[in-house]
Amino acid sequence: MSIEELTGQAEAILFASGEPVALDRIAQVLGVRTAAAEKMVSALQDKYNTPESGVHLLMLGDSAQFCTNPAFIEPVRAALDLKRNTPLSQAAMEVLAVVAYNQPVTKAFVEQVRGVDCSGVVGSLVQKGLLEERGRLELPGRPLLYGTTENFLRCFQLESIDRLPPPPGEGEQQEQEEDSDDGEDDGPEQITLDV
Amino acid sequence: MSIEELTGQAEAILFASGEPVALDRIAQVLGVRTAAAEKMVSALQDKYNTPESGVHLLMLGDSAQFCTNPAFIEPVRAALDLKRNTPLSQAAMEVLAVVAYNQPVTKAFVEQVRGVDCSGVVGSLVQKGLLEERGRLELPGRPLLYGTTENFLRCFQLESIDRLPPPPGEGEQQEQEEDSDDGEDDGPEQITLDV
Amino acid sequence: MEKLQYKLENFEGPLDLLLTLVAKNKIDIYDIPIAELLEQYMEQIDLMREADLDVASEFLEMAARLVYIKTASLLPRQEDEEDPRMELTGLLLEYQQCKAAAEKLKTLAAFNTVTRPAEELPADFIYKRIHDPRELRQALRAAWGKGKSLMPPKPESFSALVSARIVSVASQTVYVLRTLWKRGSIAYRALFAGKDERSARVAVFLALLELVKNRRVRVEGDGDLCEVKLMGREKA
Repeated sequence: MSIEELTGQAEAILFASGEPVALDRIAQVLGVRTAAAEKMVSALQDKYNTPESGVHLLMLGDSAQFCTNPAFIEPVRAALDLKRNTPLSQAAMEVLAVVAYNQPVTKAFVEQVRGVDCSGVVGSLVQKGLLEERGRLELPGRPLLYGTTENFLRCFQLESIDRLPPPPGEGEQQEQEEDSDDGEDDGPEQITLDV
Repeated sequence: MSIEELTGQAEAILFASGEPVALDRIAQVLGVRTAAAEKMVSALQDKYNTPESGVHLLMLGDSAQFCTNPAFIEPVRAALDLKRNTPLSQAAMEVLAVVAYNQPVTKAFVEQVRGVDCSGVVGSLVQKGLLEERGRLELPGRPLLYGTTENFLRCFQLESIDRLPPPPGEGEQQEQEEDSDDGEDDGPEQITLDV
Repeated sequence: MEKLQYKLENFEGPLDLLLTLVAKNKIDIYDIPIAELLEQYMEQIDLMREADLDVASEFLEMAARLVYIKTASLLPRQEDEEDPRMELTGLLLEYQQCKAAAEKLKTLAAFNTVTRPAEELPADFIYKRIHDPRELRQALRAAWGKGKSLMPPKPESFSALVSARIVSVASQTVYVLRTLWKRGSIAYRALFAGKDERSARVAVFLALLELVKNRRVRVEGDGDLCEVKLMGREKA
């Protein structure tokens, strides 16, 4: 099979799935090595990720996902009658931060750090697809472990969880105080983090 | 706004909506005439509708919709796990066996043998391509008759239905515990139910 | 110390309130004046109670904890014993980091992309696994005879107990057709002549319905004039 045809198949899989698809999975289905799948996805990224393209292809951890070009969010919202995403509450942000920097973690850990019950917030973050269950801790009571999702990476414009900014406390000195930009409406550019 | 950018916005809208989007709607959201939206969609069709593309843009009446290139449906199905290939349940296996050895039979016959309602199981075996309808019995209620399919023969590695292993009960005495050699094809005799 | 104008619900929890008090009073987090902090903390809690607000249990728990730390720090300590305030310091530092991390995340939050719902493709249900044909024989053996114990008893099995004969619909179908073949048509009531048992009458009636449904016979007229005719062989 030609590389063009294989790439077309990868494109079809990514498109039809809607969800992030692991490169491994694409490779397995197409009967190629993961490196080859990686190349195909990278070729697709070159094709899609232009400023005028309506569709972009994101890498989220080891998975790829099609989504709309961030520059065109307004017409898309208008056409689909989507409400602006209600910004996350302070509590939700704090829970996300604790999980993101320490995952996988139990709810008890999050509650210990924050000093308050977090069941409701954790539940709603799971429902929003920002957190997910990651098995259980082999301790009495076998508490559930939580981690961030690929959807979290997409919403926070991270290519992978390694790209989180360094945790506060470490490397605090390089960090400039200035930026109060809320990231929300500063347009299409993907924020690139230098880590 | 440039025509490229508008086209990108139309592309984003079409992509984000899983359903067909009316050209009118696109025109309205982008603030252009319907004719212009038509042109944009037509340009997108030129871009997408090639044999190697994983995604095609279809016109359905006055609406447009992205869909997977039908040529690539198989890898897409494989990737999305749309092949329902969970092994047969014990119940399904029993229904299949009763039909195989007594075909054509009515559902009522199978139910009489097994003593439980079989509608669900029979339906799912038909869907799996293991059983098929074989006309109706000329009795009041004209119940449907069922038999096994070609696909059934393939799944059970049988050259023909005559090659079914001899039913239990008959020739049980010659039969050693496990070595029921498949060569012994004493055939297709129907089991007669004494009820 | 300065009075705070905050409301309790503005705080994410007791740690948040404590951190605010620490910041407001420029307290050295590594050397917390526990008595002062406790006093201010309780003032806030009391304000809440005056306002008739439910004070979450976490706030009260923390109050108890502060009281304990205060008491413990009044007692003489061994040299290797830890300062009871250190645990509080640890909690506050950790929560401070959590808040800072949340601030960082906020700067990244975009929510400016939309994904696509998965395409609804018809599933391929065709079964493709390969089995040993002998599995069928085993399954048949398993299925066999299950029915005898589980199915409701057939009417025939009661025949010895029940005097009434069960008349099958099939037999009456034959009766109706045979009668009509001979005569072409018959008065509806005449069809039931000689059918004395209820079971027989019901069977004739059901047979008639079945035949009408299958367009083998037609029923015309009503009352005493009602007639049953064989279809496709009508007499004028």
